[in-house]
Amino acid sequence: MNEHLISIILFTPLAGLLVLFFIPSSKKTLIKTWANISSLAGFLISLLLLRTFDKNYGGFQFVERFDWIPSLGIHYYVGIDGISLLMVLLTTLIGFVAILSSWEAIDDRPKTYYAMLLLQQTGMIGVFVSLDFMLFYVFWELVLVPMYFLIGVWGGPRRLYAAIKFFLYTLAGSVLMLLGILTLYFQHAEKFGYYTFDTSLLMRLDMPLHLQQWVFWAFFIGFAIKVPMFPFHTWLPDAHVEAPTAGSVILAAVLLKMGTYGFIRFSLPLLPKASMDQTIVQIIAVLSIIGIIYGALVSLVQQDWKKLVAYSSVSHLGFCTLGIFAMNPNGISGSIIQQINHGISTGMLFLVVGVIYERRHTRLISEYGGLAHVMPNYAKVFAFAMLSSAGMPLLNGFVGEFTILQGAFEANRWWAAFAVTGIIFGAAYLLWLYQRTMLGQVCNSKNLGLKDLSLREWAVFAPLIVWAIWIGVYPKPYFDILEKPVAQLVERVRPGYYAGPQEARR
Amino acid sequence: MWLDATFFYVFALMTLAGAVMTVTRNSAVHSAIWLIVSLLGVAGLYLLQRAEFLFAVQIVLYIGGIMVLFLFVIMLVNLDMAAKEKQFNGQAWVALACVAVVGLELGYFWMKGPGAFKLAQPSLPKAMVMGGNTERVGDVLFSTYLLPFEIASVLLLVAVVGSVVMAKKRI
Amino acid sequence: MNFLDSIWLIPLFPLFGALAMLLIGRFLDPQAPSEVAVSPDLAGETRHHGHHHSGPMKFLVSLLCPGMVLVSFLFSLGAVAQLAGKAEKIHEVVQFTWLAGMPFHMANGVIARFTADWGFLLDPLSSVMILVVTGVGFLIHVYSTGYMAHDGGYYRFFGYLNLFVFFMLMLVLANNYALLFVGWEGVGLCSYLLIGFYFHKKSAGDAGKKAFVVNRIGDAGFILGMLLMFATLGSVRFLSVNESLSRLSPEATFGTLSAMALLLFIGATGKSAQFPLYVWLPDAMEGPTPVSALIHAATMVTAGVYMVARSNALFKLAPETSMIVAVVGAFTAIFAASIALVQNDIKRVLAYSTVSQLGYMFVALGVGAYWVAVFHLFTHAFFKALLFLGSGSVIHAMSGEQDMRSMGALKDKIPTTFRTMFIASLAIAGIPGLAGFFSKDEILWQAWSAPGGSKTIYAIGLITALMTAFYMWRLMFMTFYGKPRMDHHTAAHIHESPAAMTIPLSVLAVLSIAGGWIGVPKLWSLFGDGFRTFELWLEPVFASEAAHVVEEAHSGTGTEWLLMGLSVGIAICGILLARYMYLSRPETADRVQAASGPLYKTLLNKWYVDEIYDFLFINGMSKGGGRVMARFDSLVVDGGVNGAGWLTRFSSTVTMWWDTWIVDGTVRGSSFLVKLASYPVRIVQTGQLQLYALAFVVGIIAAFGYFVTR
Amino acid sequence: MNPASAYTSVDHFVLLPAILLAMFGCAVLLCDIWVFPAPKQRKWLLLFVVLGQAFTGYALWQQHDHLGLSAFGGSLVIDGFSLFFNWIFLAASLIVSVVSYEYLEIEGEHHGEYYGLILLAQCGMFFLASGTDLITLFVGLELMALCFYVMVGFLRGQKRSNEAAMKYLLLGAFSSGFLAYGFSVLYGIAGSTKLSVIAEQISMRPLWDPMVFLALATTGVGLLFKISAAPFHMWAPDAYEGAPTTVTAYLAVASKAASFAFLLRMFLGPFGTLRTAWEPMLIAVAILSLTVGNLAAISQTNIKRLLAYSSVSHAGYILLGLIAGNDTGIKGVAVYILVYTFMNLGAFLVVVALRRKNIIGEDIDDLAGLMQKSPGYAVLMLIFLLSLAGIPPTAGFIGKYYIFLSLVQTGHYVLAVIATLYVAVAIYYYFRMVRSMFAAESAETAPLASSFGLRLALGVTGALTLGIGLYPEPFLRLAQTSLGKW
Amino acid sequence: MVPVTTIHYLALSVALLLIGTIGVLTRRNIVVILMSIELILNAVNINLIAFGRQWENMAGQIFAIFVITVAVAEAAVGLGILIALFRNKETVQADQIDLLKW
Repeated sequence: MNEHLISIILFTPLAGLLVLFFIPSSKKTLIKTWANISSLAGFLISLLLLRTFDKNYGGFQFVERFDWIPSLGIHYYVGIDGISLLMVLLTTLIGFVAILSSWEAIDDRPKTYYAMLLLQQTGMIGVFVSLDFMLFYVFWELVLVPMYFLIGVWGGPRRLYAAIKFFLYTLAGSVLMLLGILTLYFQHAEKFGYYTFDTSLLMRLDMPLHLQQWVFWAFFIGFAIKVPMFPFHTWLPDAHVEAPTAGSVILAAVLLKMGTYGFIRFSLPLLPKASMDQTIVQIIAVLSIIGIIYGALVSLVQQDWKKLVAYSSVSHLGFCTLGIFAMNPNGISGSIIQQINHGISTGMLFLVVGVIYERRHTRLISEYGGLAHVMPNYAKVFAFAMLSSAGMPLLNGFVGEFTILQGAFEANRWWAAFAVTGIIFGAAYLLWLYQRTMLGQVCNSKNLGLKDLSLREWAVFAPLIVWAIWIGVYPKPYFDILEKPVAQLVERVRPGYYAGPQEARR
Repeated sequence: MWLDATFFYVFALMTLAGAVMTVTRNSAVHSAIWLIVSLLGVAGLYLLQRAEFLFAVQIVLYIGGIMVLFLFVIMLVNLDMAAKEKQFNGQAWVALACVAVVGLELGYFWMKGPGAFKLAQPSLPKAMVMGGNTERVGDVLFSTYLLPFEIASVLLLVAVVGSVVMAKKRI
Repeated sequence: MNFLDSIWLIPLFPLFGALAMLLIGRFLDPQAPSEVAVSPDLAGETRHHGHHHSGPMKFLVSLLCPGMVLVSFLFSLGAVAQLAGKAEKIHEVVQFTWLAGMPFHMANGVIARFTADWGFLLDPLSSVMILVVTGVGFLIHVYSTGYMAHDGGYYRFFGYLNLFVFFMLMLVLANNYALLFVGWEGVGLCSYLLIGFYFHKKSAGDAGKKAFVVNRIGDAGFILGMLLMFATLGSVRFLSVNESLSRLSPEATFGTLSAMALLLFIGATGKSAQFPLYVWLPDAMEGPTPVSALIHAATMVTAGVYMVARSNALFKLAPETSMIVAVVGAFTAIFAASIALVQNDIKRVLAYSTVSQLGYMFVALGVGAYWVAVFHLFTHAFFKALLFLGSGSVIHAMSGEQDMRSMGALKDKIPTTFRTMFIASLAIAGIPGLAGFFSKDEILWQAWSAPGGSKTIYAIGLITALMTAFYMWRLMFMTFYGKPRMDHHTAAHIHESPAAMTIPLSVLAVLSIAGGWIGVPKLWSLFGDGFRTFELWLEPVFASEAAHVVEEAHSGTGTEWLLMGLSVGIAICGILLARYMYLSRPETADRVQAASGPLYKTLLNKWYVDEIYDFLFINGMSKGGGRVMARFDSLVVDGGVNGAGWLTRFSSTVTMWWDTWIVDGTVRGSSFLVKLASYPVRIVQTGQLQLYALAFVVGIIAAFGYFVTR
Repeated sequence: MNPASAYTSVDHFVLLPAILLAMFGCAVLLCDIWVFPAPKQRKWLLLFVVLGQAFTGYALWQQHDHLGLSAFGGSLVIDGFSLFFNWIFLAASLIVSVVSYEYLEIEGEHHGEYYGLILLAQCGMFFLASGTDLITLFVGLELMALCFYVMVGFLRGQKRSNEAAMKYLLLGAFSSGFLAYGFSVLYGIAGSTKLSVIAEQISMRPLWDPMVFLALATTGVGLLFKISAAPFHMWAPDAYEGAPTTVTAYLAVASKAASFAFLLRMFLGPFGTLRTAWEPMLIAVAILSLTVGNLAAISQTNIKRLLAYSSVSHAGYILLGLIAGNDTGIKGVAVYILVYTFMNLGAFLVVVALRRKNIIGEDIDDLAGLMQKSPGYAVLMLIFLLSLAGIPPTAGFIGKYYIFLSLVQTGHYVLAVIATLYVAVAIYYYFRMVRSMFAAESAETAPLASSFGLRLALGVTGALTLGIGLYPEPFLRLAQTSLGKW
Repeated sequence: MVPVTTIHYLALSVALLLIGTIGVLTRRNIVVILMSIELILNAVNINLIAFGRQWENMAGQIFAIFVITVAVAEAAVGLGILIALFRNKETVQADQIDLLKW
């Protein structure tokens, strides 16, 4: 059980998918039920990881390693450390939530729809657990396809444009990334005489700086497009706006994290010199800060509810990347926590949009107003999501942002100074959105008869709410889980960081 | 010696003139006739090169066979209206230019290394010590080149079947 | 029982109340606000229209929520009593580690971890605060049961109110800046919720948002200050901060400390509505009056004062920052007071007066008289809360009318309200014997005498005092005296408020009188130390003050008497002037207005501050011209965020433009180009087989040519 | 007479597959006339074909143990190379003939000759794969070509088919004229038609010898024409579009593979020493093919034509492998050809399925709504298209991967980047199809053609396309053994 | 007068090749195009024979025989297709068959 736990988690959705194939398309309820069951099962199984996960051990756990294509040095090599553990849990939970959320929303070709969701689930988990670079790449690409369809088939009016844009953007990036990977691959072959994609082996070769920079930029493009960082972000709003609710939830909550995760798992440890290269760090930090402010500003003028949330993720992800390239324990761990938080809160925000979209089939903010009168519970949930996203203390958002700010402050005080403005704007656009949609009078008669949250929708929100509060009030366990892996990472990038006089007092 | 040369030039002239005519005549029939001329010239060259068997083949198979086939087709698809239309397509001049360029390039090749092309002096006929040309051809054809010979048979079969399939109204 | 170790319970009671309300409240108080909010013509105050029958369940609500606050008040009393009994007046309780950061390289290269406990600190300062918060809070809760009785969302109101008390207690009880920040943000949130309580009113929503966002600007400063503090001192826990500050040689980290202090002060200006971030407070009056009383007079707005007082050790080491604090405070005081002179909305007068009183407190902080600041905070909590509640009662009686010009001659109709407000006005005006006198006069004296102080600041303070007396009594005369100016319909309605409202008024009135007597000036030596409890009580917190007190003893007592007299005189002048202009010779008021036309208008329009923003928004833009601008203009008219709003709008519009046209454009463009490129390639394929053959030949030419040109 | 004349058992053993193919070909033709003339009985002809392939397969299997055997005085050999390709031919023609049955019925041009021609064409391919003598190769090539001329024009009633056949024939003959000219020059150089002799003769001459170069250029051009590499590709789109879809599939897969076998024989054999001379030419051709193929495909509306252009670009990719020329590269070529065979066949088979009574079903719009109509086909098509685009975990990725690998190994970074960029372009047009399959609504609701043969074929191709992608190890070994020797 | 060497033959064959090419490229009449192709193949044959004479082995002649065979076969099939085409399109002009393009 335990030694194959990762594989089990990885392939549970796939198994569900296989069974799904044998359910006739006509039995829609059965299909939905089954999809929900299998995703829930996936989540529950992933919880088993916590039982035996040893947070005092920095290396990878639950490791499985078999030859896959030996002649190319490709292995089926999976395992998790604290970082991937959190990511996997996030993925499984969000996957379940997303599937549950689309019970009523999707009635057109549900079989294919859920098949896509499950396939995507496997892909995403795969990205987070694979330690072989080619395996990683395969999963990375695998994720694209279902998302392409989710957007392109079940999406909004401009879905095709959005889908193709999403696909081309990310694909272009990942192809460049592949070149980078291959470079490492060859370097390793030159140095050690045999080809391998095993990251733990690739770790051994320290390439000259210029080469590292080259590879770093190749990776950077791939990851930055996924994140998305500032100049590469324009696929995001379109994709989000056009995607079905579940699609945007997964996109925001998990897919974007693949990019940041890529930075943490591959760019930094594999290319330590380049990662510490000042020009690179400066550029990325500046891009991140631009992203933070820019995303917030643009959200401020959005007329489309979903687009606003989409741009807000640009801003939030800016925090994450900034934290990573602060290159110190606080920055990195904060970034990881913030990724989880963003998954939770932005996921909730998109679900909130989805709930109203199901009822009214429009996302224009101007269409709404005074919903708090009609749907008080809905308003409460939205308020909660908004606050957690705006970084209200005692909710998850604050913990992440604050830790990142620590990191940024340590690295360069001005970064922190600029990043903080993001918090201000964050409050601004979210509150304004809230005011325009929830507060005021119900001036649109269409909104009068709207039903409040149904039990299922409560079930969708509940786990996220609980999680948000937990992280906000008692984040220590998460930091404990991250302590060791982050320490290793920092030690690799900045050897001797941990040496030096310790401050005793609290 | 000079006789050889004279014959060569005569046949060469035949060949080229025939070829040019073939390409330039309006009516397909005339082209066919001129083609025959050109082919005869080639046949003559075979003779000069001591390839009597090929000479025979050329006369019989080409001029006998193919030309009949051509003329046959020409009759079948009546070409008189085709003969009235203009004979050269729009790209004729471009094409000529291109071919000229090819010619020039080949000429350059020649300039480049005439040595490369002259392999050995034309050796005098070895007084046909070992039987006539035809025998030798037959010999080699059925021993060393048996395989291509067999393939050729299949090839011809395909040609037959193919032309039938294509030309016959209903199979 | 041991209250000291269970201080962590104190915030939890209100929290419990709040959760109860927000989760199951709707079932206790089944009232769907929707029907009041749908139709625009009911846009006004719903209080009079919300046809709402109170039930037993509702009674439960009005029992539970004030009860919770009462409980924590009693707990606080107990705790404070026990603290008083202790030898060293400080007690810390730590629940668990809340924020546990990773290793961090401090400025001096030492590695520290940012740890913030879920821990509580009870010392004289925080004990004063919790008593004020819970005590006044409780009274206002009681008052609200009467005031909000007919409102929709009764349970919601009390839920928010309790939540506020919870966060406020977190703020004052926290043992480190991070946890303080929790309360800090929390109260901001609650004020947002409560200001926007009548959320069907657009203005309410705007005001709430404005409050929150402006506060956020301050908070940004606060966060940075906190980070800087951690980076230099390696901790954000009050005790260790003070301790390491004492270890620190000021010269060593000179600039850093003042920067730190300044950043924290920026936070304070946001929360305590100091210039230039005061703009949100007047608008905040959109909230129900009890809210204005509790949050925007008594407690929340004083959080900034508390925080600065809390960081006194730091501010002492940063003299120039303290100077800035004093100046800002003084300026705010007179600036706000001047606006208050001419306002006609009763609540706005009080709002601006609050701003100016806060200014006083910051003056005190700036000159280094921390205990005085806290003292004024203490007294101000009483009389300003009283004033607000009183005005609430007036508005209640006037069935929602807030404009003083249509009031008058109410003193017989609503006697209790009148008497209590009378006392409060005397107190704020600084008539000797009432709470306000002691604190304010002490501030003025400190401004004069303290090393950090200066004569100018004193002068400003004095003028402000005059203005204060004037506008307060202008309010009184316009409201309660003269002849009635309201229409008959309202006139018929006027009635004294229910006991639930009047009793708190009376209690607060008593406090406004008695509150001051625990801090009489050192000058009145005949009273003995018993009457200077407040200063002595706070001594351990602002320990180093002792030195200054000593040194201040030998500056002439004569002067102090003189100044005291002067300020009293000033106060009385103000009152008389008001009486003259608004009671005995009402027409003079108009003449004065006419005489000082532009000045008057300027004041009436609050120095055009909001107009300046508007100018930046609209005129500037429309003059700036251009479609982008026009679009953005409309956005602004929609009511954007204030402050750097126009910049925000501008840049965001530009970025949007950049986004859609440049970045996105390149993407589309490239795909378009690719499509375009496909046509020339296709066009070659004309279907002319001889063209194909030609291409073939061209290929050959190329191949040969490659050889030729080689 | 001289010993060469004896037709030895070795000769027989080596030649056996070809003999079987020819025999069964003739048998089919004869039976069509005399034994099973009735339309009902044509299924027996199909049986004959399968039987023939079975025997051929057996013969090939026998040959696996005798690698390196050569016959007819070294004009025919058995090596991994020839066997590898022969298996591909066998698979291709088997699948095609199985599928053709129903298709031809629908087209209304169901004649026994068709099957005969398929077998004889395969016979020609056999010689291309295993011949090592100019004459053998030339005649074999023509044999294959003739069969294809006829098959392309097989729908005699349709203008498009005639036109395609006519164009293909004229251009084919024209190019083979040049090819023959090149051969004659080669003969002139070596005085023999044996590749081995030619190779050594060439290696004795100076590198830039004009005569050698003349031979190289003309031969190369002729061969590039056959593999439809730009700028000699222009026949391909027209022929592909006009031909019966099954034939298009056969043409795109088998004929191309055979031509590549021929090309490799020449460029790695006799011309092997001239790499410096031909590498730049091939680079140019490859880039041009990528450009033309991918760009032209973008705005196509006819699936067959689109696939034709894409096949041009695929030729470009394969050439890149040859250009890289190291072990990985050659291996890559083999893998790519293998993969290409199955994925391309699969794609065309779906198009075959789209052809129904009075529905042409060659337009991209005819794919519209395939997802609702018959998800099975849609998913399969998706797999094939993903593979053609080269997205993991499909077979196409492995192929492209090897090519890129070899390019980077040999330092052709620019080529690598170009190729990569064109992958993105390719994605664009492949996904136009995917999009219409999954997103658009279907115009007509007639069910797709699905004979048992078709479903079987699709199953096999689909399984292989996915299987090679997921677990390529055995196939990589196969490629290793086949082309490893170079 | 100069002795006739192989080079003369090569030159001749090149000339013939070019003429044939011109025919293929320029003539509209498909029948003539086919004839031009025959010319090209003859050029090849001339080469082969010349070289064969040069090397004094039979391979050249044999090759020539096969080239002729191929030429015949191609001509036959080509004409067959031409007939089929003519049946449907009533034309033998090369530039009139352009259904398939772009």
